[in-house]
Amino acid sequence: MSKRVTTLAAAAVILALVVEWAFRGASGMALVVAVLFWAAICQGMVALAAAADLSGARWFLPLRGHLMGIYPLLFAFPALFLVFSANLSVYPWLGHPTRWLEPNFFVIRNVALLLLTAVAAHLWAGADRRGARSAKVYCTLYLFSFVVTQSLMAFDWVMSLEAPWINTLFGAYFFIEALYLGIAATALVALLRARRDPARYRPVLVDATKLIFGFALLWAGQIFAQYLTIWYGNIPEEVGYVYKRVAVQPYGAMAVFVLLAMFVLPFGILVARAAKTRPGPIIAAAGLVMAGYVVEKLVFILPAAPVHPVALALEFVILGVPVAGYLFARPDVPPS
Amino acid sequence: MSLGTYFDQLEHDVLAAMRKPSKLYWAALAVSAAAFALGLGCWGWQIYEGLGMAGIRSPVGWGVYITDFVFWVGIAHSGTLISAVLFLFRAKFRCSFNRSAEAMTVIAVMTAGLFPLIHLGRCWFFYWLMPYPNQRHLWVNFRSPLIWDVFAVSTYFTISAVFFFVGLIPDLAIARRRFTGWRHWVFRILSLGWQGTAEQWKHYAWLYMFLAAFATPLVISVHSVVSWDFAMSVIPGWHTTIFAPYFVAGAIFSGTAMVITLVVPMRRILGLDTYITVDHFEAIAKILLFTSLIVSYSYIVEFVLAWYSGNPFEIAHFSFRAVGDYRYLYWLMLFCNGLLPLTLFVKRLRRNLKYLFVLSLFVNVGMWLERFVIIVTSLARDFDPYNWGNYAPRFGEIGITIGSFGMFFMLFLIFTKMLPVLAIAEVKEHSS
Amino acid sequence: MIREYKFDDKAAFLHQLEELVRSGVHPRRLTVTTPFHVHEVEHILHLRPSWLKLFTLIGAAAGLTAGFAFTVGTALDWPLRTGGKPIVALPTYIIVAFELTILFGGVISFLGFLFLSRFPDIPAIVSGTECGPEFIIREDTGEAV
Amino acid sequence: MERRDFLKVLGIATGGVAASWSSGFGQDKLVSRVLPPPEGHIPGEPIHVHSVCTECPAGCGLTVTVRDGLPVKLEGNPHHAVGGGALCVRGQASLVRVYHPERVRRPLYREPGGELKPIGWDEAMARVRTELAAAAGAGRTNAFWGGRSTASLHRLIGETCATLGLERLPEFEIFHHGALRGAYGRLFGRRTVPAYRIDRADALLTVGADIVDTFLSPVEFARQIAPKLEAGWPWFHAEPALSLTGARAARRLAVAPGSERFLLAWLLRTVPARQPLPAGVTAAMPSVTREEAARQTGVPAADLDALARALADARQPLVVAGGVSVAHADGHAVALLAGLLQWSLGAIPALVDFSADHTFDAVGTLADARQVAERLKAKRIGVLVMSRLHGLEFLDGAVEALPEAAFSVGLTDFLSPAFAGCRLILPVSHALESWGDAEPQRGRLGLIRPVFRPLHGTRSEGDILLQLAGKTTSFKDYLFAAWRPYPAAWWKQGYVERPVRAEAVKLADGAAGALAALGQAPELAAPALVVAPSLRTFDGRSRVIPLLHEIPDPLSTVTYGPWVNVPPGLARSMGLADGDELRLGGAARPVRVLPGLPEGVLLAAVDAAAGLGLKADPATGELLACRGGISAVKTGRRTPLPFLSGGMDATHRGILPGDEGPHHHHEKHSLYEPYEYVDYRWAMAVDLDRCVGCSACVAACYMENNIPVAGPEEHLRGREMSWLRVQPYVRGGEAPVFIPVMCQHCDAAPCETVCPVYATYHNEEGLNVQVYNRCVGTRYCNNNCPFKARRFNWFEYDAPAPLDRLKNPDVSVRPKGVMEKCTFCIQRITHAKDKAKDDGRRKVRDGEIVPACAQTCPAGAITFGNILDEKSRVYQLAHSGRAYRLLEMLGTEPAVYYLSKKVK
Repeated sequence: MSKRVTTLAAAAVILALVVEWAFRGASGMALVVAVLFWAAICQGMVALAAAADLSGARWFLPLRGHLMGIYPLLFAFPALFLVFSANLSVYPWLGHPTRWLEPNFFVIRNVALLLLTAVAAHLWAGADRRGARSAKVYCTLYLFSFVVTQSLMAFDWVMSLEAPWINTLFGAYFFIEALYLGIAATALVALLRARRDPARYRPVLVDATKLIFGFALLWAGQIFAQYLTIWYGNIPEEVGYVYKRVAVQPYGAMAVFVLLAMFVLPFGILVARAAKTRPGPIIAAAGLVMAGYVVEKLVFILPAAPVHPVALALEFVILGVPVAGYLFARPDVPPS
Repeated sequence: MSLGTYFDQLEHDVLAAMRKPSKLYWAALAVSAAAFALGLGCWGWQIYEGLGMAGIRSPVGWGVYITDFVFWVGIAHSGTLISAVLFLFRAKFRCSFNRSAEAMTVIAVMTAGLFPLIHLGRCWFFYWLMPYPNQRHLWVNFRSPLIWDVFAVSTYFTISAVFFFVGLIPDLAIARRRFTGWRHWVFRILSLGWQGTAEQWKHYAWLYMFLAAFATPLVISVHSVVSWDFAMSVIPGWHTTIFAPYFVAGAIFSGTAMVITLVVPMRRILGLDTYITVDHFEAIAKILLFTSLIVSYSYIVEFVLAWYSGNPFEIAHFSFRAVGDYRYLYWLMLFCNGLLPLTLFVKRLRRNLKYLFVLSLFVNVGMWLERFVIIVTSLARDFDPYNWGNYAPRFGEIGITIGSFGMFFMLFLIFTKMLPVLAIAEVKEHSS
Repeated sequence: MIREYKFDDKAAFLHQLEELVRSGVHPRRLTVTTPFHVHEVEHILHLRPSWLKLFTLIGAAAGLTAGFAFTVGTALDWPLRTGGKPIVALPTYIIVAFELTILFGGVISFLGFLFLSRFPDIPAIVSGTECGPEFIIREDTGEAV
Repeated sequence: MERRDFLKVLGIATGGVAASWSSGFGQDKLVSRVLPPPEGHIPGEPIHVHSVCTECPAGCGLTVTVRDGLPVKLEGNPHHAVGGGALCVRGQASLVRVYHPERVRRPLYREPGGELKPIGWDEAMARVRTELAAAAGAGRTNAFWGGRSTASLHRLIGETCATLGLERLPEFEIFHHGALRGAYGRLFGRRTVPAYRIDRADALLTVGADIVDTFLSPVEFARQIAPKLEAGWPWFHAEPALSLTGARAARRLAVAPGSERFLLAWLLRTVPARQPLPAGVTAAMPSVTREEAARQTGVPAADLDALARALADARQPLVVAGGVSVAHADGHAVALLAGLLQWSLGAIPALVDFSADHTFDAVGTLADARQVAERLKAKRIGVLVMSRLHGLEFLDGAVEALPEAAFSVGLTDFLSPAFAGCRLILPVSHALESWGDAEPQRGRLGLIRPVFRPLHGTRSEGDILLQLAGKTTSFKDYLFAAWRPYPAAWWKQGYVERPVRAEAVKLADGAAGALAALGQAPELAAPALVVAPSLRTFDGRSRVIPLLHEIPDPLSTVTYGPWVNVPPGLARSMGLADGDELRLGGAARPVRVLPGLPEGVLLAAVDAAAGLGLKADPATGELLACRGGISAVKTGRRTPLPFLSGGMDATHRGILPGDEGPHHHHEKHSLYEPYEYVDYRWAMAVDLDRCVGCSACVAACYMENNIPVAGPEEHLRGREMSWLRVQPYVRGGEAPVFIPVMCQHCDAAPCETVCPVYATYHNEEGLNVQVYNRCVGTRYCNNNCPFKARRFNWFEYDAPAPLDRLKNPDVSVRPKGVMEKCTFCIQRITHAKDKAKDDGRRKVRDGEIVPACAQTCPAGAITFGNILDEKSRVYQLAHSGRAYRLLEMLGTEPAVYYLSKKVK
């Protein structure tokens, strides 16, 4: 199983390399968007499993093993970021680097952190398979590295496009979104499984959808906290960032879509009790959340840096295939 | 032991806590009442003389009073967390804490609610903050975070009070049965004639679920609003987006610590060891650790981004926190909230009640300091150097702060003798 | 006449209850009191889900509308500029509306609960009927004594 | 019926009733409230009365605003040549003196060794006469010793002395310009202080003469240099310490204490003479090389060259020496050389005018004062009648000698140190309570007329003298007789100019001799102590006015003294922090570390100098205000010293001119719609190129807006109440920059939104208004104000009677617990709008509204107006290249524009 995943991952990296080479830098931030999305899903799911373990949540057990199993894909992301690092020129600060925003350090720290998450996940999975007591330690380690990595993705990959603008919530916002996506994906997986083995997976499904519901609220709260603070303070430096993404089209429209896709619609769809088990609503909700995530990242990035649509599409698929392949392929359920 | 006898034992043990108080109890009550009186005295004095009796000044217009306000609101939060959030997450250990935690919430909100009044220059006009129709069409300014506070805190008080009472009803019915004399009558009326029929339980379950579902976003919104009192400003150190989640985590952190502070001795004094077990404390300790980590994360992010931004105001401000006139408080705060809780990674310490109790005291101190540092240092060093100035609390402020603790403990002590401190019905449910 | 069954044990109680229902006793003729909430009872007696959620829904909706109506209304009643912000500053009004949603939702749910389960139950308070720690099933056999 | 109508009817009814009381108890009182007085003046409307300020020798013209019989505000008399409508900080605050609770209210008499006890006027007068007789009998000399007097009073004193057989002692002024007068006497035979026509000069070198602080006529000087400052002119100021003048000058030359002679001597040799100097003089002139001048003064040679060039190239260069530079052991030489330089530069008589000189004729020197002291000690003086002896206590051993008189009579309004020991105190009315005239400079006559009856049982000095002399006429009659020839303008404008005879000035033959007589320049070893006249109390005479202690000294921002300024280097080496005590000679003083103060120099205001042993220069009789080699020892004690500045380094914070602060490069965005203003958007422009930091605006603001005086304890707690502050900033080694900061009335004001009760909001004319009645006192607004321009009423601040009667009725008094701040003088705005309405104009004219701060500013640095009107001055200034706003990067859109050449 994990061997197959590994090969898929390796293939993805090579293909991405090919694409980037083909576009010779014209692809802009395309790879970053793709990586942000798929990394959010993979890391998010593993993080979910880890969190469930630590809090001793029993409801999650049926899917736990399957979600953990995706960890080999995490090794792809450091490689992919290395591939991207050829286009660092998209970052405006490259002209006048500071102590923190300095190309080499920038690449090194991000690759290192992505690697650390992968390694942590690997160690955890290993210890878990052996049933070693060190599993809890690695599990915690993974969660730490997950939080730090996602925060850095926020601060380094995206926020630094608008340096010296700062938004302290950005990091937390990113890893919460990652969990959000992880849950959405989990819900889909659970749905698939529930088809075959309702008794085992239905409860997971219900809880997953409940979590989507909860995270929709949480997400809204976070986005509101950021918007309100900036809107109220009205400090030109900060407002400029929001202004370019809300008052300027098409980003304004996209922003509205994000709000609908990641909060309003999932919330509305899943508010009804019955909807929490029906395939239609769940697929809709999860799908919206994922779409919303991608569009949101584009809203963040496009006003500051280019993203080549074709490159984005290609790389999106390239990375998507292994993930989807793993998650929805005929499951030989690992014992858990 | 058959379930019946167990129930009997349980009821007896819990209600035994409400029997004749010990000398120790009376002593504790007397001390806290005295402290409360001191606070009232100081307040009266301040109203008579003017707010100048406090140490606040320009630029530091808010000091210990707002610190206390945020602190007590924060304390309130874990109550809701433990009773509502953990209820939704079906965490069984909740039932040994939720009653005292909810009582703590209600009392803490009452205490907190006083401080916005105390810190007003003309507190006799406090009702101007309430929107009420008047012939001059004078309404309140809903754009002001302080008005959000009014709504958030009063909503929070109402909902927690209702939640508290609803949770009590079945236990009141038990107390009704087991007590005689005036208490019997009190409980008879308070329990609304509860019978525990299937119908009643059905509605009851739904209500409890809804209240929990409301309380959860409420608890988050309340402390977000409190954090926005600061984040809405333009002052470096206040105006930052992370404040809402940061304060919510901090609130739950401090509240959980306060639960430990209260329940460890309560368990001992009222002899409830069999029902509030070490496992339960370990679970709470985990929450403490978790929230501590979030708080530390915020500390780090704030600091690093200030440096990253290259904004001289931000940099100057945060270096002032670290090496300026208030550095000792700052580092003590970091020690209490960031470093010390890390020891909870060690299982043995998590399960050591004495240690937990001491730790919780440190965390209480640390979280009070956190608010103090945030409020005071940010105001003390803002944009224009000409306006810079340091603040130190004066007698009145200290007296009133002591008074607020007096009030809190006094009311909690009274609670422990007036109402069942454990959710008996729920303990039964989980034990069968 | 009333036939009464008392149990210390939940399982036995549930068993007896199922027996009764299966033996054709109409649920309406059974009064069940338990020391704590037992979900199974509701299934066995085929109780309809509580109407409480209706109250909750109405309350929340009322709160939301009230919140926005009130904030916007008062702002327009005497428009005063502050800090360059618009007169109708929705981002800030959302907060008030949110709080009121929860306030009304919660309080009206509580009132709904009192209403639905007929609290306060004056006769019970006056007569001082107790509810023991046991699981009790009272069957109204309908036969005259 | 409507509430309002009801009140109207009620008003008419009561009015009718009152009017119908044709006779009976208290009727006139009541009627006068109800019916307009005969001359058609409407009660409550302000009356304006002309007078002359007496807080310093300059004698600026005053216009007193009287409301309902009480003076409520002082402003400059625009018709008066001195001041010309402006007033300084002391002039503004001097109104407090009238209402001061500690004024002497009735004659006081003390038995030998007893307490002062009130007695009646007649008894007092009788006593003086008997004592005069007794002393004369005992063969002692009776004497009159007063401060500087001019015009009619001067004459009257002479006459009275004659009739009473009093010896008229030389008048006492601690700042009497003895060295200057001596030098001019030797050089030109004119022992006087000429008028310096700075306005006509196109290059200026001031040596120690702090022309915008206290020298001669600072308000007039400030008015004259302001336009030149804006244009930028070669003005060099050489001084041993640091003064506002130094901070303001185009180039400040920090010269070593006592080294001024080298600078001037070198200039005399270097700058080509425009009026030939006699060979003898040239020969006698000390020869100083460029290098020596640079070495001795410590001024870089390059700066010296620049100075010489500027003076050489100028059409009409002027040199003015004075102040602390002539008040040291070498002061005589400095004054002489300066006089010569003025001659050789051709500044005499065009720019140095001896005909319209400052009237110091009867003023003696400290040597004379010392002599008086000697005679007292020798018990040769019988009755000593004293008046206006300001700052006598600062001169070593002078006050101590007074009790030696057989009988001392003090004509005074306060029991200040010089008078505390008198046997008999005769309370003198304030200028606003009495008739008089003043002639500070020859030919410039100012009218002093009473604006209300004396508050207490006091009498004017003139009346007292006349009564002593047994005359029956009042001083008023005396004056009217003298004024008979004056033109009508005298009454209308309160000022006339008498033509003065201009006599030719020529270099006296003694000049060369005087030069030759100059010995070697005495060394002033470091550390030197410089005692300068105080901006806030001049020679200590204004110390009784609390407001002048409340308003910070602009350089150090210290409020309640006494204290000594120390340079940062010295402070570091001695380990001194603000408030640490330093023992100087006889007394210990807390220090304030003053950036910009030259190393090796300690600076103290004269009112901090009591007990520091101030001596007189035997040669010139000048005060030795600049002494070297003093012993300064750290005592180790600390005294809490109230100062208001939290820090003076504002680099890269978007506050100083030309310093845009962080992230200014971000293009401006706002998520709000900008406001639409209809008729007015009030705005203010503050010209930092003109501002001299004199703090007159601050005092004016206090007086206009009934701002309470908080006191030292509150200042130590950081609670001053001033709505307008002159904030000093120091950049590197540069001279301090002064930025007057008041509420900026921002468009996107952070303070407004956070107020829960709408107590502060933005009105339709752009004002950030504060509704005191609505305020509950959360103080959130001030927390969120980036300028911290708001003030909170921590207590109920009530002034002791009769000071509580000094209130501007147009401005409400704030209760405890509410926030307050600058309103742009909204009461004046309203008044102007009403007037426009009455005149049938739709809008107010530009310049019609003048806030108190702008009105009194000697430099005319503050402009107020409607920025919507493109023709208004404020619009022009705000859109000139020099304009910037404080903390612009915060996007609060302030309405106060600061102007500075440094911006672009």
